[in-house]
Amino acid sequence: MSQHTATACWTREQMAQRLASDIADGSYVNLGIGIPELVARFVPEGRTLVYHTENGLLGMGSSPEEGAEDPELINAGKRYVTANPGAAYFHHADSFAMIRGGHLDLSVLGALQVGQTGDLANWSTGEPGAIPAVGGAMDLVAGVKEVFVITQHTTRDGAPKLVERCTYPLTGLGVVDRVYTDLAVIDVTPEGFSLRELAPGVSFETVQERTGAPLTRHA
Amino acid sequence: MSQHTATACWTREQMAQRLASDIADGSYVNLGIGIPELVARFVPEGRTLVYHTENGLLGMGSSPEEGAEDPELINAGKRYVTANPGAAYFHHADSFAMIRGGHLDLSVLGALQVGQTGDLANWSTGEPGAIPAVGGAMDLVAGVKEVFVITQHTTRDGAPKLVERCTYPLTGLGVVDRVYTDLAVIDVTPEGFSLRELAPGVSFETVQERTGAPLTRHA
Amino acid sequence: MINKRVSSAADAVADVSDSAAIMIGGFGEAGSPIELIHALIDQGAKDLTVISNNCGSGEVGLAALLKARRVTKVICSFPRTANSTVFPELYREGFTELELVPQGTLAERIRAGGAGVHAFYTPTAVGTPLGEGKESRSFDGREYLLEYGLKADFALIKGRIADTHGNVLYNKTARNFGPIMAMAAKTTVIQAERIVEAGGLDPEAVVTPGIFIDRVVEIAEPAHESALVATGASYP
Amino acid sequence: MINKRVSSAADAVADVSDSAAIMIGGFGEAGSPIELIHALIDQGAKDLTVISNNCGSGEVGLAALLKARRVTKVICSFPRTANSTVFPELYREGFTELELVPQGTLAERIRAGGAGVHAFYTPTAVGTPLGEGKESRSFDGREYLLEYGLKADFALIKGRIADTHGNVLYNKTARNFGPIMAMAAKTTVIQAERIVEAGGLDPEAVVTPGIFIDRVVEIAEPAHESALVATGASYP
Repeated sequence: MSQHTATACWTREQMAQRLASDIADGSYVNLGIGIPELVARFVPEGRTLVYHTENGLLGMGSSPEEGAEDPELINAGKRYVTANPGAAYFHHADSFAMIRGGHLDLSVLGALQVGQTGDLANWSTGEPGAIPAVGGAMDLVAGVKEVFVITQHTTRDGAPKLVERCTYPLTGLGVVDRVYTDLAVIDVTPEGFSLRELAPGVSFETVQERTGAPLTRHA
Repeated sequence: MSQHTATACWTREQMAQRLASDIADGSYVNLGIGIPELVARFVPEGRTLVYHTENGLLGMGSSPEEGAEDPELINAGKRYVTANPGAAYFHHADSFAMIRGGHLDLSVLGALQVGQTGDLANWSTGEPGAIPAVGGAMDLVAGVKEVFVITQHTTRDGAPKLVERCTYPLTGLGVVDRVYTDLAVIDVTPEGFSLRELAPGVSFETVQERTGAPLTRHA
Repeated sequence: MINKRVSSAADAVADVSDSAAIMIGGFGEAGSPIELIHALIDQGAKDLTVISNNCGSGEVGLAALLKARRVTKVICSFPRTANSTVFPELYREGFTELELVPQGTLAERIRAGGAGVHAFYTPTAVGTPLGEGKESRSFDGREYLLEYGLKADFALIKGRIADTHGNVLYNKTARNFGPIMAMAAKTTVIQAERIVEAGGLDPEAVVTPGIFIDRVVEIAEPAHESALVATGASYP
Repeated sequence: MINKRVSSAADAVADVSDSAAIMIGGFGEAGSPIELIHALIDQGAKDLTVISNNCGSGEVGLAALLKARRVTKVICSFPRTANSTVFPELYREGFTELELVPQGTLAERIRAGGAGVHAFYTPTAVGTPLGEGKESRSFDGREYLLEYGLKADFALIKGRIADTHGNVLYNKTARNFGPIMAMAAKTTVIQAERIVEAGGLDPEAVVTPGIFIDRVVEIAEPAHESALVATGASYP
C-alpha cells in the first residue's frame, strides 16, 4: 500500500461503491468472497439486485442478527446469511445450471492478475506445496454474462496486477469485461485495456505506470 | 385370434397376471400403454410396487372415481390417474434421469416384434405416410434395468412376433429380457429365445411353430 | 423493485417475431398454456419452430396454432394423440416439418440448453432409425449418441402459482416440461392461476426459481383442452 | 409395504467395503452428514475414494474420516477451509490423492452419473490447468471440455425430513449436493431429523423422490460441525 499513499485513490469501499453504481436494477448477481462482498452495501437506492450464492440460494440477504445464525443457511464463503422475500433454494446442479447457462447477469470476483485479453488468474499462485482449491470460480467466468473484477491495482509489493499475459494459473481465457481498482475503472476491449474512469486526483500516466500492459483512453 | 382358438391359451388378463407374479416386492415399475397397464391389477397380495409414469409422477395410483378426474393428473397414456401416499411429482428431465440412469427396476412394454437377440420394435410399422411418434419407449429400453415385453404371440394374421431379426424400425438393440405371450413365457438369452413356461395345454412344438426363430427349452 | 407481472397474455407475447423458436410446455393437455398460445395466434407471428412434446388435439391451443399455419417445424416426441388431426394434415401436405426426438432425449436436450451444456452422450436410440446419421461413440464397450442442447427464443409455460419475482409452483403432472423449458429460452413467459407478492411462496418449495422467468401473467381460470375439444371448439 | 427406515447409522453403513467410492453431501458444514460419517469411521472401511465439495474442518465428520487414514483419494472442488488442517497434511504426505474439479463441473458430473448421461461438453476450465490433458472440442467457434459422469458405491446425505419411501426434504442451503448425489450412488443413505410415514410429505414439495434413496435413518438432533470444532472435539 505504501506506493499508493502518495496518490489520492479509492478505498475498498469506494471501489465497491463505484462498481455497485454500474449494476442495473433487477440484475441477478453473484459476488465472490472478499472485496466483492462489499458491493452489496453500496447498491444505489431504488435498485434491487437479486443475489445468487452458488451453494444453492437465490435471493440471499444480509447477515443475520446475532443469535439468529443458522449453520444451514450460509453463503459460498461459508458465512451466515439470510434469505430475502422471493428467495428460492435449489441443488448444486441447478445452481450451476444458472451459472453455466448464462442466466446470471453479473459475476464480481477478485483477482491475482488480469491479462489484457481478459484472461483471469484468481485461484492459485501455483506455489509448489500449496493446496489447490478452485471452488466455483472457473464456472462463474465461463458462464455468467458479464464478469467484473474488483482488486487493488497492484500487489503489496507494487507489481502490476493488470498485465499483458497472466503468469499465474488461469481461471478462464478472455473472460473479464471490466476491472475496478483503487486507481481506475478499466474496460477490457478487443484493443486491450481501456481507461474508463480515473479515481479523483489520479492521472492517466500514474495508472499506465502501474499497469503491466498498454492502456488506452476510452473512446 | 382365430388361429389361437384351437389352443387353450392365456387371456390378456392371464398374461398380465403371469407377468405380475414375477415382479419383486418394492420394485419401481413403468408400465407402457395398453396391455402393460393391466399388470397393475394383478400384483400379488402383500407386494407393493411403485409405479412411475414418465410425465412426472412416482407413486401413481389407480383411476380416480368418476367426478374426481383432474386433467392435470394424468399418466403417459393421457388417462386420468391418482397419486398414492408417498408419491412425488417432478419435471421431465428428472423423470428421464430415473429412466436413463437405471433407477427403475422394470419396464413393461408392448411389441410389434422382438428379435432373438433382444431387439425390440414397438413404435412404428414404418408405413409410408404414417405419422411417426416415439414417446419415451427408446429411453425406457435404453435405461431401465429389466425390460419385459407383453404381447400376443403372433399378429392377427398369424405372423410370428418373435423373430430372428426385426423387420420393423427398432426401438432398441438387445434390450428385451423376457417376453410374456398368450402361449408362453420366453427368456431372451445369449443363445436366443428360451422357453421358460408354457400356457396350460400349449405344447413346446406349438410355440416353436408360431415363433420365427429357434426356441430352446429352459436350462 | 422487481415485478415481472404483465397485464395480459397479449402483452406477454407481443414481441414474438416471425421465425422464432418457441418452447411450449405441456404433456397432452396437462400443462398446456392455452391462453398464451391463443394470444400468440392473435399476435400473428409465423414461420415458427415449436418445441413441445405433442402437437395438440382438436382445434384449440397448440393444434389451433398449427392450423393457423404459423408453424413450419415441430420438434417433438409424440405428434399423434387422440383427436389430433391438424398436425397429420400439415405434415402430409409438407407444410410443417417434423424432427422426431425420443422423449427423454428431448427433455435432456432442453435441460442441456438451459444449463450451458453444449452436447452430451446418451445411450437412447442407438441402433434405431432416430439414431441414424448421428455422431456416435463407444465408451467402456457401450455405444452412445451425441445429442445437442436445445434453446429457444421464447418459452410459454403454465404454472399454478407464481410470485412477482417469477418463482413458480406447478400443478401435479402439469409440471412436466415447464421447469426445463423455463431454463432454455431467452424469454420465458408463465401463465399462472394466481400471482402473489415476493415472500408469498415457501423458498424450499419453489420449483422454478425466478431467475429463469421473465414475465408472469395471471390467468385465473385457464381452459382445459379436453373440455374445449369435447364442445367442438376451435380457435379463433 | 415399503419401508426404507433402518434403525441406526451403524446399520446404514454396515456394508461399505474397502476401496468403495463414497459421495458425501454438504457444502462446508451445511448438509454434512456427520453422524453417518462417524458411523463409517467406526465401521472401518478403508482405501476409500471420497467425492465431496470440501474436505471437512477440525477433527470431526469428514476431517475425522480423513484423519483416520481411511481415504486415499478425494474428488472435490475446495479442499481448503477455515480450520482445515487434516487434508493438507495427508496430501503433502502423499497419503491422500486429490482430483480437483471445478465446483460446477463436479455437480454436473454427479448429475450426469445419476442421469445416465455418460459424458458432456462444458465450457468451464477451458484454457486452464484443470483443463490440461482433457479432451476438448470446438462447437460453433467455442471450445468445450469433455467431462465424464461420476458414480459412487454409496452416498451419505443429510436431509431434514424423509418418509418411509425415501422421499426427502432438505433444509435451506444444506440441500446443496444431496439431491444429485442421491441419484449417482448404488446405495444412498439419508440421515434425517424426522422420518414420517408415506403420505406425510406434500408430493409437490418433495425434492428427492424415494426411488433414489435406499436407506433412511433418523438422527433427531444432528451435531453441527462448527459447534463441535469450536469445542475442540475430535472423533472418535
